[in-house]
Amino acid sequence: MNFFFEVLIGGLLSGVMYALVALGFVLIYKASGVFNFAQGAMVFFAALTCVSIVNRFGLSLWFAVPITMAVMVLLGLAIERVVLRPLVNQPEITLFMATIGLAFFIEGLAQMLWGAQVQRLDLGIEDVPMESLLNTFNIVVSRFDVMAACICGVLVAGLAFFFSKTKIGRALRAVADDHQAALAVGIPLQHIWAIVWSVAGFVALVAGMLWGARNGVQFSLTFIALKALPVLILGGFTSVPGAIVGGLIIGASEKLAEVYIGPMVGGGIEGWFPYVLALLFLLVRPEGLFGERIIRRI
Amino acid sequence: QEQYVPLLSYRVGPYAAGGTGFYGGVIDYFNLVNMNGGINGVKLTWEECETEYNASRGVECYERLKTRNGGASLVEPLSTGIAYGILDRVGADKIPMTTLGYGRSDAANGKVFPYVFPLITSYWNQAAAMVKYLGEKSGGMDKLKGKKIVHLYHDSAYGKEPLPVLEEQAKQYGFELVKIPIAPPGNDQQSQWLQIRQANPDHVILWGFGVMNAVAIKTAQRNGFPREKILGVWWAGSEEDTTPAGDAAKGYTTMTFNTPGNYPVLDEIRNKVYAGGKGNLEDKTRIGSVYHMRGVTAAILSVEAIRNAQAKYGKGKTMTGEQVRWGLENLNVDAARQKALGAFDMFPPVKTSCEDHEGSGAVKVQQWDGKKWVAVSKDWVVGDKALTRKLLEESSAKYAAEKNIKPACLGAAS
Amino acid sequence: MTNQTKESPYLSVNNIEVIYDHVILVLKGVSLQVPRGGIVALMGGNGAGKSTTLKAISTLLRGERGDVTKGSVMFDGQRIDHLTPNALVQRGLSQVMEGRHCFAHLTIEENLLTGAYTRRLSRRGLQDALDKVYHYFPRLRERRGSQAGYTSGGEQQMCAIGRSLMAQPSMILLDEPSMGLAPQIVEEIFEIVRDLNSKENVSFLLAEQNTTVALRYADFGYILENGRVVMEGEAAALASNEDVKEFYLGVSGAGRKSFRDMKFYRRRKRWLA
Amino acid sequence: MYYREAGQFKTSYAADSRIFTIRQDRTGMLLLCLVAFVLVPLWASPYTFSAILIPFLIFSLAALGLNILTGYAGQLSLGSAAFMAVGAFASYNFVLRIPGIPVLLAFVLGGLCAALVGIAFGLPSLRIRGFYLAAATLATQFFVVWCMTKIPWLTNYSSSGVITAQQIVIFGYQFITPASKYLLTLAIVSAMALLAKNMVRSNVGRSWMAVRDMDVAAEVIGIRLMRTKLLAFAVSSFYCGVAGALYAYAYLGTVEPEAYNLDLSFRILFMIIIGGVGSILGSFLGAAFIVLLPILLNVIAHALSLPTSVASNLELMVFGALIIFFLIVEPHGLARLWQIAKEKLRLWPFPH
Amino acid sequence: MSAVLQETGVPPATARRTGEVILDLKKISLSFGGVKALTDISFDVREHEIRAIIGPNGAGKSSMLNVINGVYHPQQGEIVYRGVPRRGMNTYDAARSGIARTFQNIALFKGMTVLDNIMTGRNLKMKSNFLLQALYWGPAQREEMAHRREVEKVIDFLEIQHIRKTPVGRLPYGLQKRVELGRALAAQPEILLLDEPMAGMNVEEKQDMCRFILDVNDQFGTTIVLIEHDMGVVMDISDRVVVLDYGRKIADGTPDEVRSSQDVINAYLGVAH
Ligand SMILES: Nc1ncnc2c1ncn2[C@@H]1O[C@H](COP(=O)(O)OP(=O)(O)OP(=O)(O)O)[C@@H](O)[C@H]1O
Ligand SMILES: Nc1ncnc2c1ncn2[C@@H]1O[C@H](COP(=O)(O)OP(=O)(O)OP(=O)(O)O)[C@@H](O)[C@H]1O
Ligand SMILES: [Mg+2]
Ligand SMILES: [Mg+2]
Repeated sequence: MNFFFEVLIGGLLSGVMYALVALGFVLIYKASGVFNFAQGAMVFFAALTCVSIVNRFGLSLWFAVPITMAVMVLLGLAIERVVLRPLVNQPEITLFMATIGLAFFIEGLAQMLWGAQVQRLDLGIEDVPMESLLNTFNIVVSRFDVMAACICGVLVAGLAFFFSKTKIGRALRAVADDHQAALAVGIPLQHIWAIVWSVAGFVALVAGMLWGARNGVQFSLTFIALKALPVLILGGFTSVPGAIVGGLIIGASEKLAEVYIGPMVGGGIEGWFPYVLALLFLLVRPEGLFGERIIRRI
Repeated sequence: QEQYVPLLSYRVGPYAAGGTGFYGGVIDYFNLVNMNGGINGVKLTWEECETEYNASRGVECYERLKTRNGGASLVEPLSTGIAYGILDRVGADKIPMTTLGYGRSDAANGKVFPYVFPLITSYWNQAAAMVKYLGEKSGGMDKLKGKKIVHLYHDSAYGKEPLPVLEEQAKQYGFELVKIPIAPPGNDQQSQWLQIRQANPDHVILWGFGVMNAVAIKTAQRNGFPREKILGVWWAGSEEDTTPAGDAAKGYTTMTFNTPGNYPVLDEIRNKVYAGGKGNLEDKTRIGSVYHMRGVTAAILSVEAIRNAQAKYGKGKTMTGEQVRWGLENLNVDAARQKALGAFDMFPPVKTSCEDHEGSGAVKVQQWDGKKWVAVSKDWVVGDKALTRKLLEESSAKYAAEKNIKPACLGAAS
Repeated sequence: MTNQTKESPYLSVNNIEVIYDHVILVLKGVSLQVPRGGIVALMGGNGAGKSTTLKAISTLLRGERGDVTKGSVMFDGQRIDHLTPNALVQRGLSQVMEGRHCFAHLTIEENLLTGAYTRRLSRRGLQDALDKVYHYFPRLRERRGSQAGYTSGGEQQMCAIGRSLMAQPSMILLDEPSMGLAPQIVEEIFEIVRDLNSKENVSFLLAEQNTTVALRYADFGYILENGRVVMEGEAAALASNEDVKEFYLGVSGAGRKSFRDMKFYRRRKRWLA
Repeated sequence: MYYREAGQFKTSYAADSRIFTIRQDRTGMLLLCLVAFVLVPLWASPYTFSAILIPFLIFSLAALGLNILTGYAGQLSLGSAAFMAVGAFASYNFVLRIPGIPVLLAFVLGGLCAALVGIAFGLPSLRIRGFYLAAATLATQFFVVWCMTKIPWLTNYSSSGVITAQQIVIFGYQFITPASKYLLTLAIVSAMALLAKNMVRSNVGRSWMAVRDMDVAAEVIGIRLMRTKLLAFAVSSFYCGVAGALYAYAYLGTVEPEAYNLDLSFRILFMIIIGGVGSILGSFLGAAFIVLLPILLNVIAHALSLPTSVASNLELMVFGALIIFFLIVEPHGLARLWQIAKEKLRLWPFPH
Repeated sequence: MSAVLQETGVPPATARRTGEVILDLKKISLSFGGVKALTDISFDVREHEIRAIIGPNGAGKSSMLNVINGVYHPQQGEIVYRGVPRRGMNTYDAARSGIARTFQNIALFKGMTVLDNIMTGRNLKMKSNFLLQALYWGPAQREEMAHRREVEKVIDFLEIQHIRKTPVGRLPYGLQKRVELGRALAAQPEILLLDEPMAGMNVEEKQDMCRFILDVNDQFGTTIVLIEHDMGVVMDISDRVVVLDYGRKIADGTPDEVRSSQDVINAYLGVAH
């Protein structure tokens, strides 16, 4: 039983980490109806930039983070100007493809600027079991994970507030529905996109720092997007709370499945299990748990 | 006179860190040889092609580069996928391929794979050596009885490769083998390490690659699993694997086929190549790092093979692929030669033959002290070679049957 | 009207040419003017280029891979062809697009609220603006909580018009406002147009197929065929033109003909001939 | 001679329904076939065959398969590599376990196995749409590759999970040289491309497109969604399966399941989007773009003798930037660009 | 109220040949969540007649058509089609048994050419399987050609020969409507449901459209159910009219009867005609 809880808690905390990455996707999907393939690359870029500023110029993290944030904002502005603006009102798949091109570009840029080395990022939070829990319940829960979960919670709350309480939130949903009409009613698509990509850059930075501290800042940060996808489809592409709930469900069930079902079938099922789970969910609710219902009407 | 070597390198993508280090080492050593007057006056030339560690692009690079500059003398793709992709081609093109510490273990049988050279050691020998080391550490092979060893592996062809050896040895020595796969890329291993904590094994063999290694080390720490009990493979034993894990990696041990440390040849590279502005690494501190040293080792063995071939086919001449193949098959880099090269004990002595394209099978164990790798033992570890020999005979025979190959030694080039 | 045209027109389109997709030439030199406080109707058959003209003015063409390759558009004395649609809305030029284009996932009320995006309004002000629209379209108030995607065609049309009113524009480009609306509502919409025009001095450029109604409410009209203006004039003059009568009003010499009695062989319009 | 249809009258519907209605196009196609089947084998170097042409053809076939599913039937999929894997491993097992089976038959059977898997994984498409479906098809990708590594029978108990494709022998002729493998691949690919073209211009194709463009309306017309979508999945997977088999047999020779990883799926998706979604020609253009451009960039970078570490990253950036550039110039892909060029040519020298 | 109607002096449509009841709708009720789209509606459609459905926006007209061809399933009521009673249709069966339709918001297949769009209309009549089609040979090709011939007849009939090979997305609205009609006609239906086929057309185009509808009705004896907001059209060409308001039926009868019903005037027409 103890073990079960251990796995469950570990899974939930991992799920929060996935949700963090999924959030970046949600933002951009909400704002433009586009699945942003470059999100993983942005996570990598942000983390690498931050850590390289620390390592190369010997600045402290307190300086590096704002500088990186500024870089991410610049990146967001540039993406809006160069990529999105000329592609207003194009089919989703075109924009999707553009983000693929963007992913290549950002990956190349990051490594050209900062090199391909694997680097270490120390946030000063120790990644060790919490003593109190270990001693009293013999359950292992990492201090780092708890910390990460808190940060993630704050972020989600903030974003949820941002989207539900500001008029930008409503405008975003409008844009995602119909670019052309959004333009016609005077929604400044360009500003909105610049803002959203910058916020997505910020989320990428947070995700990059936390994941980077965990796994080292290296190219494979771009792959954590793969962990975020099932979270995304489960929670719904358009929902901030969906990302977190989806994350928790995926995280917990994936770990439980690996531990309890895995051994029966040869293990290593974590790669596909979340996807199959999400798929099953989708069969019941094709728009994810909290996604906007897809309107099909004639 | 020039001797041309195509370099199927990768400097972008997930494995870029390893690629830049390894091919940096190769190029650094080639430059050094050229600065010292080449191989009996024959200068080395090379051309690089970015493979991105992708089999299809690797094949294209191979095909593109193989006929350049009068023809390639040997290739080293440093990627199992690419190695498989060009396995048949190198035979047809008569260009020898070296695969240091990866690729098909059974390719050590030169009768079936005349053009493939898994020099120094292969996965099977590594696995056998790991068991040997763990046995010795426990105070004798008989002490392994009743012990529990977890094989925590990258869930792919790579991670499954050592299973026959491990299973065989588990039977032989009576230890329990627990197999836990990790779905690639292995970004998150919480559940596996909880399982390990639950099983409470005596040892964990970490058969990982890429990001999986650092994550494993960190997750072990976070679950309170002592890192001294973890033994990594050599693809889990570079600075790139330990640095990100920070303090969590202190005391972590892995296999390697280089003895960590400094060597005259590395100094020479620093003093001649880098001082002359021809160094290939952007970051000079990486000289002598694990991947760099592996690159230098691969380059030394290649150069020695060419030198060897020249001794037979004419000093100061450009060697053909066939001739280099002979050079590789009759390589003998013993301690004396290593000393002469300024690389004494940097890698185990290598002596190849038609039956044994591996030439050694010896490995070392190294430990991360928080800043650098240090050798745990003075001696090279060699596992149960009889067992691996048996396995490789079986496996290569099966391949030969599938491919309609009549096993035979090729002998000298005409 | 005539004295209004003397002063510089509020909106003027000067000889514009539009190409879609780099190859399809659609507008071949269209010029038109809308005086301040005027209601101008743009008429013409299917594919004449009415919607294209309106989109060229509101710079929404870019999103459809169309390009204005010649000519200029002036609004309130300034060139606007390089502005963004959002800047135009801020200057008071707003467009109701053909085919509704409501935000399907937003409720009717949210749709209306997005219409006020460019305005800085207090909660009260917003409510007043909403009430004004609901006053014009009571049906919308009833359906305010429904997602626009699930409302009927006519309701969506009202929503689209209401949405653009929320921006409190000084000039509205209306593309086929009557399409899909019940006759009663059509009449109401044009009353609203007249109302806004007279009370708030809003200018209108309407592309309209329902020529009968359009000419009744407009001051001035242009007839577009094949990407060219083929006829223009005071609304009254157009309404009494024989050709216009036959082809756009459906009345010929003998008065209105029943749709049932339309003959296969009848006179077809040949403006260009 | 101008490129023009003036003076070419069609006197029957059959003539009007031809693949190439304009005479110049037909001549062009004929010439292209002539070049591909006769001149290329005479002139090309082994490098061109085995490193460029063969993979180009194989990728074109896979892209064609995906294009049928995504471009014509509108079901976005990220699992094409998985279907390729099924095709390859199934063909391998057929050849291995049924002695004397003709290789071509094994390819077809391999394709059919892929089609079955495709149908199974296509079932969710009845309810799930768009990016949700795309993300869900990743399940296929991971699950199939996982199966390949987990079921030793599939790899004939090879310890590493690697299979070595058998020799291709047809009527006693051994396809060993790159040129012969090229011709075989070319023949298969052209035949299948022709079949695909026929499908998309007849009723099946129209049903696919109808479902893609507006499924509700398609239903009202009497098109059965389930059947149509599953057929698209089946046909598409069949194409991918055959491509996968060729990838193993005519190209790499020895493959591990990892060769059919997500990366490959993505590359095939890139091909159809760059080339043109919903265009047979686009599949070929896209494959050429994705296969050739990196090679070209690589060659250029090295010709400029840039420092290698910079060159590789620069290549990646230029590649990404070019993708974006092409999308901005023409969102409907290279095929559409080609079409516009032809339209302009038809009007030439008049601008409109 | 409408100027057009005031000018008319056209006699009402004379009673024409109509046959048995082919479609009988009994007490149909349909609601979406809280919205009652249809309440307890019954009416019938006779063979060969032109049956119009009118009513204010959001009255439930389109929903009615959706019920008839199985897009919506009514919560209550029964549909008797050709004597077979059923709870509701499904789209496939409806299409099979000869019900074709057009949509209010054009539902053409945007990426396909006009020809292909119309060809899809013949989908149900195609017999050869996909393998034969892939070979495009023998029976498959012959079948394809035979259907092509039928489709060309439709194209000729609708006079859209010149745009045969144009992708429908590029066509102006009015022509798209015509193509949509063509797609429905290609299926050679017994009942044709038309949802506002004349929205967004000018008089001349409406006249064309009326002629097409009447010709289909005359020549092929196709039964037509028509939704339209243009009263001139409805009154001229329909045999019987149903009037819906807020999901309820408020009148049913010949155009004349409906025109003079006070309920209808209040709810829809606004003014007596
Ligand atoms: N996105 C587009 N791409 C290509 N051609 C287009 C596009 N949009 C419109 N066209 C073409 O431009 C011409 C004019 O179209 P437009 O929509 O302006 O006509 P309209 O006068 O508004 O007609 P309607 O009354 O049917 O709305 C048409 O022939 C149409 O085919
Ligand atoms: N799928 C649906 N979900 C929710 N509500 C719906 C749906 N379909 C129709 N409705 C509602 O049912 C009512 C009737 O709609 P319907 O489209 O039938 O109206 P209509 O008579 O065709 O109006 P119009 O003339 O404006 O097209 C409307 O209020 C509409 O909002
Ligand atoms: Mg229009
Ligand atoms: Mg309706």
